[in-house]
Amino acid sequence: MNFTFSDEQILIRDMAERFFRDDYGLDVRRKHQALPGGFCRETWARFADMGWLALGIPEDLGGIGGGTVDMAILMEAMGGGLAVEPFLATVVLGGTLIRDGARPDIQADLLPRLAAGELHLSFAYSEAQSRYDLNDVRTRAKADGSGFVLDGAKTVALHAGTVDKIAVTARTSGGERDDGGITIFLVDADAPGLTVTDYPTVDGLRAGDVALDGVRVDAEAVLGAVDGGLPLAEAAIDRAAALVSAEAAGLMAALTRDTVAFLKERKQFGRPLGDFQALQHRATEMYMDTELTRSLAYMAAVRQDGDDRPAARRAASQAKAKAGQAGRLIGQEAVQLHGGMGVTDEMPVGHYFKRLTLIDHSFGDRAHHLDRLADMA
Amino acid sequence: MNFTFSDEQILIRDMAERFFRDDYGLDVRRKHQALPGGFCRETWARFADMGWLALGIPEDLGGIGGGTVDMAILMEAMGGGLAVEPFLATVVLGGTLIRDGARPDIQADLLPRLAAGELHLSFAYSEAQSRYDLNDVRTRAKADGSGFVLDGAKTVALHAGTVDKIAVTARTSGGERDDGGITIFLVDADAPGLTVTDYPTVDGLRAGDVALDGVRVDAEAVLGAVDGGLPLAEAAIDRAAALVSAEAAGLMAALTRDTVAFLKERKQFGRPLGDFQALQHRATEMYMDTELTRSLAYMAAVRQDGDDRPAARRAASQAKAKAGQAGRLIGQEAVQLHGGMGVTDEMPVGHYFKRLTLIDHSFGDRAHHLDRLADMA
Amino acid sequence: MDLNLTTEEQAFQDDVRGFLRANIPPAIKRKVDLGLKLVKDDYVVWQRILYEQGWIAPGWPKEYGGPGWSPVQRFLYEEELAAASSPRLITFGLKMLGPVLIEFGTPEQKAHYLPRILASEDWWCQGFSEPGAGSDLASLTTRAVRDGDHYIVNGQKTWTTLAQYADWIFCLVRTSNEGKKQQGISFLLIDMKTPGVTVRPIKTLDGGQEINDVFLENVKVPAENLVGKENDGWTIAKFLLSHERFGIAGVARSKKQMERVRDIAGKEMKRGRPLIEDARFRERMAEVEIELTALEMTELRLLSEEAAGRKPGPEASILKLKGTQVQQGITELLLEAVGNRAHAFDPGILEDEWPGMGNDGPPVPEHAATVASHYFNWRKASIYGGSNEIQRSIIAKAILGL
Amino acid sequence: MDLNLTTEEQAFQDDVRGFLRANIPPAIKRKVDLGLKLVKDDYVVWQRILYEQGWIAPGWPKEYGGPGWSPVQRFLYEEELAAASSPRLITFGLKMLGPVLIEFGTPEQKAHYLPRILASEDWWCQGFSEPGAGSDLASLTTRAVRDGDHYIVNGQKTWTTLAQYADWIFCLVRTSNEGKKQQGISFLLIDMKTPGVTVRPIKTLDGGQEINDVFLENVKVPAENLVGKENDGWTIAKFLLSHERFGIAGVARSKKQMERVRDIAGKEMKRGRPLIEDARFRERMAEVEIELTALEMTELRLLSEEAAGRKPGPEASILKLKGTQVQQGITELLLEAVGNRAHAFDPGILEDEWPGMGNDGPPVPEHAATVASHYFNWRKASIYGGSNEIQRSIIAKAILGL
Repeated sequence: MNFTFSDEQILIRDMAERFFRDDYGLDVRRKHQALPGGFCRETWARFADMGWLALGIPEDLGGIGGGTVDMAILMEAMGGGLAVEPFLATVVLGGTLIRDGARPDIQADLLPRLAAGELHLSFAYSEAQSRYDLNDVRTRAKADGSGFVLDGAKTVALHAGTVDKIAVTARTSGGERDDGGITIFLVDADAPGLTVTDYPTVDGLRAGDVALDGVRVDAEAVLGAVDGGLPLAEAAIDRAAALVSAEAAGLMAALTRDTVAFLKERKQFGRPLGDFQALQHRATEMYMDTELTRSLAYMAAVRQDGDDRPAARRAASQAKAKAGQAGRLIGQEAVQLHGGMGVTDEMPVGHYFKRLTLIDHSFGDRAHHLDRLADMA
Repeated sequence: MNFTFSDEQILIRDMAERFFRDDYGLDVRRKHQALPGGFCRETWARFADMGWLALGIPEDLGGIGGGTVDMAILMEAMGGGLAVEPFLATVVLGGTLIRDGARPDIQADLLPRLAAGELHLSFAYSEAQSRYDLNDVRTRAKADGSGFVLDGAKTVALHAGTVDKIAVTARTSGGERDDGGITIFLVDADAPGLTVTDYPTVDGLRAGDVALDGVRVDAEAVLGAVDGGLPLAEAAIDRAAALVSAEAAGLMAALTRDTVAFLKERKQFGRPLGDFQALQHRATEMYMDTELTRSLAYMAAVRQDGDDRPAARRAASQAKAKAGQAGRLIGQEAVQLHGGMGVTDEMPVGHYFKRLTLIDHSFGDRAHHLDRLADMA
Repeated sequence: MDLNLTTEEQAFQDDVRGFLRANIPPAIKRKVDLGLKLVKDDYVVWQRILYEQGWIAPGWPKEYGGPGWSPVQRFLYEEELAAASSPRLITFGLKMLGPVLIEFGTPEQKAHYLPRILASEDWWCQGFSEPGAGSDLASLTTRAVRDGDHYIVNGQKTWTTLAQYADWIFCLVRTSNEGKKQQGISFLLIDMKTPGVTVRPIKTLDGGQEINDVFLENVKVPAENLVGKENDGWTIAKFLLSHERFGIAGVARSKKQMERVRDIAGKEMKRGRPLIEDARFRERMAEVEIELTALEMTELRLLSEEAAGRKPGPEASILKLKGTQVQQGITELLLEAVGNRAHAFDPGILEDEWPGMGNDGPPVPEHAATVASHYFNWRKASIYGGSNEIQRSIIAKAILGL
Repeated sequence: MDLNLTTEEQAFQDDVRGFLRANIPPAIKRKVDLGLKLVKDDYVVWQRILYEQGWIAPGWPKEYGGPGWSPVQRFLYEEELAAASSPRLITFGLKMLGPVLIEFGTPEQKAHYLPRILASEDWWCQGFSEPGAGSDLASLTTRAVRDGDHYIVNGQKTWTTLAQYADWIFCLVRTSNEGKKQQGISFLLIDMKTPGVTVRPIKTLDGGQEINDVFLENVKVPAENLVGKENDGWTIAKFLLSHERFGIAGVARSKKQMERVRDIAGKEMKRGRPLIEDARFRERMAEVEIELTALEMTELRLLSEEAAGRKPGPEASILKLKGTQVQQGITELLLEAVGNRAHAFDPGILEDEWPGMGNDGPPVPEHAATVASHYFNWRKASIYGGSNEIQRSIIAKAILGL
């Protein structure tokens, strides 16, 4: 048992922090948001050069190995850096599904391209009525010869408007909320009958709603087993939940740092705000909840790579529920303690706050994960 | 619509506050606790003299009229005064059941004696498995000739060890948790087969567990209708919930007052504690939650006397749920802000804290009333 | 103590309800219901309707154009305004400057400005906050120097709500540096069209744009625009900030917003059932409703005491503080209710232009479209108008004596 | 980063678990499980068993009698102690004075006191707090005046835990009034049998009696009982208060208490089903468990850093603060779980004398009997040993630089 980073992990962390400190920032971010697709393809190529897109992909498939903890380190830095690039959609969700569910020949085809920054992926699993439940699937896939025909509608698929392939959950058997009978299909984004309505999200990223109108796919589009898609989807979403919790910890640390700096600098009634004990104690709560969230995020990351699925599920839900509660507290407090400056678009605080808030609405909010923990207990 | 006290009500308030300020106090309370039965019969006689026991009883039945608001005013003062006398058991619970459920001739017999301080009552409705649900009744009453025979066990009936009569809920038909089929019987405390195990409660009052082993009662022991006891019990408990919320508001006001006084007086690091902004703001939260609880308690009291039962039920649950949340906050903060002095038996703060805490465990805790509100919504 | 309406109160309520519901323009109602952006014309059109009816300034004495209502009537009117989906009435003239002029203005100032406020002919904004001053209002540095029968004003005001629509601004300015910093402040009325007045919008984190910087550069203001005495502005500012308790808690609007929560929770699903049936969501609704009801009853207690002759005290701080907490609690319920549909957003949404209306943009249901933006925007409620920290300190000092 | 135990760690855990469970006296285990009062003999008997095994002082260097364990081993040992229902080991000698003497003591002091602490021959208590000083420790006024080869001590200590059992007390005393108040403090060891030492119990709100006033009246203390240099006691006090991070969060015990919550919630009923099946109670359990797990992982992170050579820093304050919040959160769960059975109480309950044991008293089930008392008593956790307010200020200052 140990809880320290390896030398390699410290290297990843330092490099990522340096990148976001020196080569990113609010102005760069605004520029990237305004580009077609809402992110910068040159920056994406740099991500590939730095090996970030190859993290978690086995070396024999063009990756550089490493596990979920390595990715968490990167995500934490991306949180602090307010990155808008689609790492979560392509590498975390897409990469995990292909690693866990694709045939070896398809892995050998796709993963090196993903690592090289040449393949973009999205995962379309939620529907208008599903809320955060992965088993609540109305989209249907009917067997048709050796392939399938997909009909349905998916909501809020990250970056779906700019990807090459979209993983889609569809019902191949069973009723709307059955655990069995769900299959994941990897569909070309330009497949006839597939339409993406692309839009900006309130935290500065992009997402899309996906309409499937008689979309034909081959049998080899199936990820994992037919009717057996749910565990695959769940593992990918749990991993994403752990990793956005790390991103959230990075956001919280940035908010706490900026708030403390603001309190030190800003004077009121002739004294720095930081002299007021009530504000000191509130900054302290922000700091502590950041540390607690970070601890759970890394625990959840470690657990995702272990053999114990219930432990992995529980850890993901604990981390995500904590990120939801702490994120709300820290985001609200940061804005409040910044006073009028906290509600402007000008300073980073508002942007951290928005991303942190929307993380609670990704991969299950606090209420969802508390439900899930209560069900598991 | 108006929300002020009448002149008579202001009189009741002033008299009660004066009594507890001048003639009661922690030492008096300790003495009363140590008396047989845990309260002072001379003081009870004074309560009768002051007309307190006649509140809420119609004038033609030996009372002085008045409504639930008048009783709430008294209960708020009793909260601040830390009274151990059994007003809640006899006047609120017993008095309400008899007013609402007894035959006119029995009312005419009992109520004047109650008002004169000569009759003590208790209400035994909870059972080991019932938690706070009034319909969860295992105690059985079998018809036997013109009367009934009662068998079962009741828990935590306030002051049951020192009363003349005990109202008991028992099942005359239906299953354990059915709403119908519950009947309330007014049983003599010395009835053969009835045993009370009397004990002190952690907040300094007394309660008893009641064992019923083949206890025979006449048909005239029935309060309300056979099988129709639940609405009667519910109205009495809702009224009690509203009134202990007023008592809680009195306790909260006392805790806030004492804490503010302590903060002003006590010096640390060369300044009064009250100079520390973090502590000021916490005292402010205590003050505000006291006011909000008081507002809901009086609203609930007003509603108990109206015709709209759902509104009365909702108001009682809102007040009681608020009293639970605010009581926990204010009790804990008062102890914490008193520092080491807060955990001694010496100062009033610990005694207020204990009574306030136990109020949350009387007539439904916060969780129970939130459940109930969620069910009603 | 009686929570029932008298027959007269009931008749008044019916009367007000009938008029408001019949006369609110549907396009305005729609914007309010969906949380869309209102433009100047929306406010003015509606305020003129209320003006014609004589109901625009319920807090003003009858002699100045108020309707002469009792506190209960005013309470009922606030309820009905919110229930009818009325926009917030713009407070700067009606609830701030109006009462100030009635208390401190010269006969000429009253005669000139008050009728124009009532008729929504002048749009006022408030020039109190300055960059760097934050909650420490009295440390303001905008300077007014007397020059013959004018003042020459230089400085900057900020967080000025809806200044882009304003014809006039009432300002706190420094006219002296002697004595305590509160002592050298004056209260001045400035025409926004005066040369040297510049408005620069401040973009806010929700994508909206309703606050502004106002720059004042050698602005020449006639001396008769001074309200009260020179260097006596702090007294006026305190009056202005504590005078109006009615509606400060926002109870009526919060009740209306709770209806919106219920409506949305009836449309959104959880585990195959409408969210409104989820026990835990209902519990969270109940928690907010408890606070809201407690706040309402507390407001009624205070109003009753006031009606009985007690002077308004620092308890207004409770209403402001708890009021904003409840409002923000409701924005959290709304946000939770829409689940992951909270993501979709385009600033065009607020302008009533998105696919639901036949344009491009996120395919998000109408009821979810503005919820996240509203949550972000409403963080301001606990910061502006005396932050909640300031309110806590007022309570600690003025009520608890700490 | 690896949360799995190595083969060696696993073997160590099995070894410790086996020994502790086999050797804990059942009567003591029973008292711990039910939250009953432990008397001196209970502690001493059990501590001697651990002493014989060589496990009584896992934090001490091997040369002074420690077992020489790694941080992971110490972590596992704490877990197993709690899981085996071990009483808290009395910290005053083992975790406070012991490390102080090892760091600051003379060879004679070490040789005399350390073996007696290990063998539980001396029971120590802590004389830091004074009436009137509260969290402002350095303002203490108990005075020690040098008189030949003795000090004459006068003053009063308070909140002295278990002083009624103590043979010795280590005290902070004032030996000088010059300079800053922190500078004139010395660290003195006083035999409780010395004439002039009086112990007066303080009754606490839970009905218990484990804290005391200690009066010191012309107490004659040999000069060789001074630890470190005269007027250098504040350095020692700071060392003592921040040295020990292990177990300060109480994670192992809190995990054991969560088992108790589960056990009780399995016995208590709600709406006709065991409470443990109630979704909302489970949710509240999950919330506390999230905090507990987060705390455990944070402790592990800090221990790992320490094992990797980093010096202990102010992060210990997080462990203390969050640790007590979690502990208090668990007492609230326990209290909620027992419903209205929380009422029944008689001080005799704590002494293991109630009807369940064949005596008179409340007919309350064993599992519910001490829960309310425990809730009340445990409010002290956030007050003693540096209140949570002090911990917050330490974090604000030492970590955030505010």
